[in-house]
Amino acid sequence: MRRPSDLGAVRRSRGGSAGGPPGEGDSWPIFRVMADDGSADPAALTVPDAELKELYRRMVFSRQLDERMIALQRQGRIGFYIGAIGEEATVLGTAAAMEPADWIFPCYREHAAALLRGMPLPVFLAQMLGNAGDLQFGRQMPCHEAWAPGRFTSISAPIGTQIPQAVGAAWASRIRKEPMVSLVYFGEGATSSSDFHTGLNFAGVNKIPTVFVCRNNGWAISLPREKQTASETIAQKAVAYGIAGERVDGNDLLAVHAATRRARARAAAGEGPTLLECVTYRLEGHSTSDDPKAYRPSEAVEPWRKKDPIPRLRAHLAGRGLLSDEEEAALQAAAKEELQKAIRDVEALAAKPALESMFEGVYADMLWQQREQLEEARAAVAADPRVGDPRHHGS
Amino acid sequence: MRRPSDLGAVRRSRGGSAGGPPGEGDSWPIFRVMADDGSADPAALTVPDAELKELYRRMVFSRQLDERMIALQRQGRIGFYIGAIGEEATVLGTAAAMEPADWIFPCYREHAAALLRGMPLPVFLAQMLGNAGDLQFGRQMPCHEAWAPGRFTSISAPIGTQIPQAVGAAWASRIRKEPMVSLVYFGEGATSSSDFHTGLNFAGVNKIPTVFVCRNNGWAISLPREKQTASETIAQKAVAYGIAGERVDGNDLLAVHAATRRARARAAAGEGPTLLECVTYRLEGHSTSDDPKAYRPSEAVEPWRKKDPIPRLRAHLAGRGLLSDEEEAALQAAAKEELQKAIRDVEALAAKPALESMFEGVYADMLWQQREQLEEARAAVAADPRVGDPRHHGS
Amino acid sequence: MPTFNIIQAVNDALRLEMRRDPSVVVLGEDVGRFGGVFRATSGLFEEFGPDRAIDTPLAESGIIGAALGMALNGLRPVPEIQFADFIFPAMDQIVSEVAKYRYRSGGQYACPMVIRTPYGGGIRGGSYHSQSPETHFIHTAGLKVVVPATPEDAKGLLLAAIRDPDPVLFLEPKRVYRAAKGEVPEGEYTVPLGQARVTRAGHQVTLIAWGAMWHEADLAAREAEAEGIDAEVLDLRTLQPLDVDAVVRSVTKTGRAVVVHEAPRTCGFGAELAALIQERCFLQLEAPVARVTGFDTPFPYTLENEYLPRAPRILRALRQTVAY
Amino acid sequence: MPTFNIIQAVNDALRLEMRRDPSVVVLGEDVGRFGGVFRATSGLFEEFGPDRAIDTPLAESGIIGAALGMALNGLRPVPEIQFADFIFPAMDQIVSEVAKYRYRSGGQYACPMVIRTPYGGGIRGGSYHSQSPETHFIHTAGLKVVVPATPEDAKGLLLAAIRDPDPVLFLEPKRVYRAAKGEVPEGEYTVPLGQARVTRAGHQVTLIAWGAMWHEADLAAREAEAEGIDAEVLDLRTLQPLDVDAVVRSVTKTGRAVVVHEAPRTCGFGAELAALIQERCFLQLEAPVARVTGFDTPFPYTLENEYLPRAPRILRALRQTVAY
Ligand SMILES: Cc1ncc(C[n+]2csc(CCOP(=O)(O)OP(=O)(O)O)c2C)c(N)n1
Ligand SMILES: Cc1ncc(C[n+]2csc(CCOP(=O)(O)OP(=O)(O)O)c2C)c(N)n1
Ligand SMILES: [Mg+2]
Ligand SMILES: [Mg+2]
Repeated sequence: MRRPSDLGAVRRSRGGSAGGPPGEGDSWPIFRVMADDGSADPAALTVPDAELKELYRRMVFSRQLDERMIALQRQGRIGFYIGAIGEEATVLGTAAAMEPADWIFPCYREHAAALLRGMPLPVFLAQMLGNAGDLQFGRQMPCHEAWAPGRFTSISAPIGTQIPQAVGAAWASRIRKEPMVSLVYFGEGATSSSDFHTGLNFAGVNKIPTVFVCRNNGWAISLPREKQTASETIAQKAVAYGIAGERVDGNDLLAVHAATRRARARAAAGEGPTLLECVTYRLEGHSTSDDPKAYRPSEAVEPWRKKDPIPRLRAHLAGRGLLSDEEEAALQAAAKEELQKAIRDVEALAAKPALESMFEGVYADMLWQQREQLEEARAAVAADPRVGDPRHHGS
Repeated sequence: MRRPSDLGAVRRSRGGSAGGPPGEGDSWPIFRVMADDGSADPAALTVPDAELKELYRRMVFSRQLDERMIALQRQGRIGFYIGAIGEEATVLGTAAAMEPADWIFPCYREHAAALLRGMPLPVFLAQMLGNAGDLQFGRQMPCHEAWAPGRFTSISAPIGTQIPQAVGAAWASRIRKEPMVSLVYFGEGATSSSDFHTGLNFAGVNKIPTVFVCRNNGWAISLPREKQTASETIAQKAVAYGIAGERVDGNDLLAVHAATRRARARAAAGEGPTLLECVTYRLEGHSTSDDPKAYRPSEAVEPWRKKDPIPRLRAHLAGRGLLSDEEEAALQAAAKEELQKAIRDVEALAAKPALESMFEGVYADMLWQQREQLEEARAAVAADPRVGDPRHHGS
Repeated sequence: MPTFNIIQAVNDALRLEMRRDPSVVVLGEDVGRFGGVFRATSGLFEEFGPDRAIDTPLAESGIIGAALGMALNGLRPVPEIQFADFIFPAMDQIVSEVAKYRYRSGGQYACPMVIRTPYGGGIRGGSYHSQSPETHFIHTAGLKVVVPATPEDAKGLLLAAIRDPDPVLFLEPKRVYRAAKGEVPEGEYTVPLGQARVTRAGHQVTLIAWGAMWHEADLAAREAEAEGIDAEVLDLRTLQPLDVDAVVRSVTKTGRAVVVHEAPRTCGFGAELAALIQERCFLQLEAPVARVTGFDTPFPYTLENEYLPRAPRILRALRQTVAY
Repeated sequence: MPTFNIIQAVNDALRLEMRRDPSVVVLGEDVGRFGGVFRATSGLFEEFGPDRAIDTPLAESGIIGAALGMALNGLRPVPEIQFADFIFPAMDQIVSEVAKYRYRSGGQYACPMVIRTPYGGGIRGGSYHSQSPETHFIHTAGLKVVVPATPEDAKGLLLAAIRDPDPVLFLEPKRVYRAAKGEVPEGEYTVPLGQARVTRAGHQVTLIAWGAMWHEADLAAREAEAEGIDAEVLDLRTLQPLDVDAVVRSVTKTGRAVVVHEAPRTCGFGAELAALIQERCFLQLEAPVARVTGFDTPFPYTLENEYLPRAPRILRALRQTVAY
């Protein structure tokens, strides 16, 4: 009989660990490169300076995007938003560590990864609006984007479903002997889902090249991590699947990037999948539908605000003379401007996609049901404009 | 980054370990009390002599039952059978270690546990026949018995579903502050199922008093254990749920019993659930529908035949002077006779339960659909006796 | 009598029943401390504690599986599925286990429970926060399916469902969660399962609806009246067991029927109603039973009002059916 | 032409298509080395190796989830669910993901696959090895649903399904897996999805069935003929998309229809057929559309022959419908 706390007897990490773990549990070592103040051992740096600055710019952009979208939602200009405030280092550090041919299976907070994969900002914004510019024809809620040219798959709401899918995609490439590693995102809440279990188990048995990225942001809507699982860490769940597990400071972009590279390298070398736990924090509500004050004291958040990954990377860059105050101001301003312009352009598009788009794409070709029902819908709309009018509701 | 093999660095077991592990994987210690020849350290014995003899008798009875039922199936007298040949020590050692008020959630090989819990043999046999004596009205295939007076729940075929149910039942007792520990059986194949994951996770978070018994018999129909999971042991899956895990020689009745007692004691003390891996072997086909020759060389089975739990316990008892050859012969004969008589009696009952039993019990009271459809079925049967005749089939 | 919306009515029913019967517990994602994402279980954690207002990990099959075990062992669980769209991970536990437990065990065991879940569109929820999955569960013998349309019914039906000996799927129409307000009797009362409500008497055509769509049907019937169409409106309230007598009685009188539901048309409950009506009222029928339903597509986001079978489309069907 | 049973026909189709198209893979529990518990994938592991005849762990949601990922990335997976009764753990992947992937992504992605699974009763399989869950999937827009009744169709429909751009649920009638034998053309051919087969011309009543029940319908029609009842028999072959024209054409001619299926009656596909027929053939109908179906209970073990809508019950319904 052995208890999980016995695990504490073994502590190892490939990359070394600077400072103690920022989160709960200490039986599994946490990998860090940057200290809280942004300083780092120069020997541990693996990201080229230019790329690092670009990732910093993207983190800033991601933050501004989230803030702007939340504002738009409050103004009633979009219906819903769910973002990554506080989790930017996790999202960008992992995505940037992958190769272009790799597939990314998002959860729903990885908009920065979609943009990194080349999704044009206006296309992204049109999905937020679900208007005539939306490549997905207004079929899904905001924040359910897909971007096939960047191998960024189609977001859906049911938790965990993307996990075995990511395994299947990597499996397909391996069968064809193509070098591809898939990466899949999910929250620590999703580790309770059935599909987390099946995905990791299938990958373990078949040594599928998949990097499983758990954004452990401490909360699943109102549920704190310790109500989600009794395991002290998420990384140790790898033991159940006979796969590698690693725990990393998710607010340390350098650590996240390095750990993801390692996991990717193992996968590509045929050594199997890795469960990568990125310890971070959801600084805001779950989404614009949520008010965390009902379940989370703001004191709980304060320590994490101090660990914000953006100022931390800024301090790192500044400390190394890679980012001046002027550059910082310029990239903040550029982000603001790009967003403003794109929002203006996209809001100018027709508010609704065409009626037939509701019936197309259910199948490769419409069946008779969709064809007949499209005619039915057309006739109804033509006969009575109130058909599509939200104000005309019973009750 | 830590690989599961690092787990080998920690080896502990509360009960001590006699001899090496009989199965694959050695990163998790295996608990044994009896050596292969039946000898055991007298200090390690925990089951009173009389109880031990009675458990031996039940193991013998279980073996005879299985063999007899397989024969009946071959003769077309029952439709299907799935038994526990080779796994008797696991089934009886665990069940016997529980208290009468504890609930048992079976998988489908634990008939010996049903009988231990007081299910009368004729009632059990009537379920095999699905005839007029079947308390379940011939509604389920053979080997899907239920025995509520013994808190032995209702077997169903879908794999894994009973696992969270066992957690719920124990939870209910804890809420009412009643001392009850539930025990749930499943195979190592079932550890891949969704419900294994949710069951253990729910139990872990809430410290539910449940003993999870995995009968690791090496096979899930045609799939060997290593195709089911890449974890070296099943016990180590406990790490993912922050619960206790223990690995025991499942062909060693004394070890199984002692380990189950320990797990039960922890649960009852509020220390939470245990995943108990009983390492055993499926000596026969999966069921009477299966022919293992298509996927399993008989050489693979031979070493395990030598570890048969019944001769092993017999040697133990004989070595301690607790079982003479005459006693052995007598209990074999008694089992045979009891079986013969019960089969004869039960086969004498009407072959079919009443027609209305098909419509009753869907709901507490029939809805209009069942009432109307019963009349419809009655009229159809009355009008044409071929309605219930299997020979009159299209094609 | 206080004026409640449906959430308040549900909350009131849960609180009263938990006070009355110590075996009643609620469980699900965010239902405990937070009181549910729609606040339907608000205050129960404070009053009854974490043992009876239970936050669970994120796994619907675990929620239903655990609820089943609780029910076997004497509790009366009321599990919540956060949105009906997320019931599918629990499908196996519901269809294979909850629905069949009494039957397969020969009545040795039973697992009464009420699975509460907000369902339906009209809140800009897109494909995964809008669906109406009732067909799956009506088709599954062993389950009952209840859908209130008003606060008064929500409370009375929920109390009846919790006391019912069979497992019940209780679908709460989330579009009218707050919009539907009404006087709700204080204290305990039950609205019996299996009884439809004639909410408007008429003789020309029978209009059958439930949940949020009953409100649309009601509006359409009022508009139809202005055009001289006299529709009888039925709020089914319970889909399984269906109040088939009420349906047959009305259609026998009117000779015409229009059925409304949000779920996609093909194999929706409207098909069963049409089949039953033509089986039982064949000689009285003067027009085909018409179906005004969601379309055979996933639930869309931007065009949800075009998708939903709201009053203007119902009105059209009434006109066509009456003119047939 | 060789004489095959349905298992052999399925096996032949899989082998041919795996030879022709390297992107086709089969996966599931026991489908690899063992060749499937019904031997439908027998020999594929030997010929195509473990990368294309894949044994998976025991988790249906993993099988379908992995298949979905494979399909996104260019493979043509043919996952097997060992018995249709065990499809429910995969329900979320099928209903929420497979069915909606193309639509929700605006056509950026698609996940064509064929989910093969033996279904239906009559093999003494009891509640969990006998069910007919087609309703759930016909109701789910985005999926096609195919059910062969003969070896020739099994092969041709399966080849068409694998080449189809949409996800297909392929239900194999296991009662006649071996019993239904027939000549099967060698080499590749397809039977187009969405086309019913008139297996017997008649003018008095239309008898609609599929899968194993088509054999019962056929027998009943032959027996009915002896009584002077002239039934036209349709084997639907594809349930989604339904060949509605063939149905309407036949019922317009006969004025009467009897639908047969194994699944429980309430919300079974018979309800949809009845609804459609009364919508489209209202003025031609001379009797209510009759349903001969499984009952609204779990599938029983001992009384399965009483439960199944076999020839004697179908014959009764034909007589009643013709006499109406
Ligand atoms: C199957 C399913 N159940 C419930 C939900 C409702 N839900 C949406 S997000 C969420 C919490 C997810 O938490 P986590 O996985 O930690 O991700 P995070 O939001 O923290 O990034 C829940 C319960 C859902 N989307 N899908
Ligand atoms: C959900 C589900 N999928 C598939 C099956 C078919 N099946 C029956 S038993 C079995 C193997 C079970 O293996 P294991 O859990 O190791 O138990 P054992 O039979 O070895 O005791 C399978 C795949 C099933 N019953 N339920
Ligand atoms: Mg989280
Ligand atoms: Mg096994």
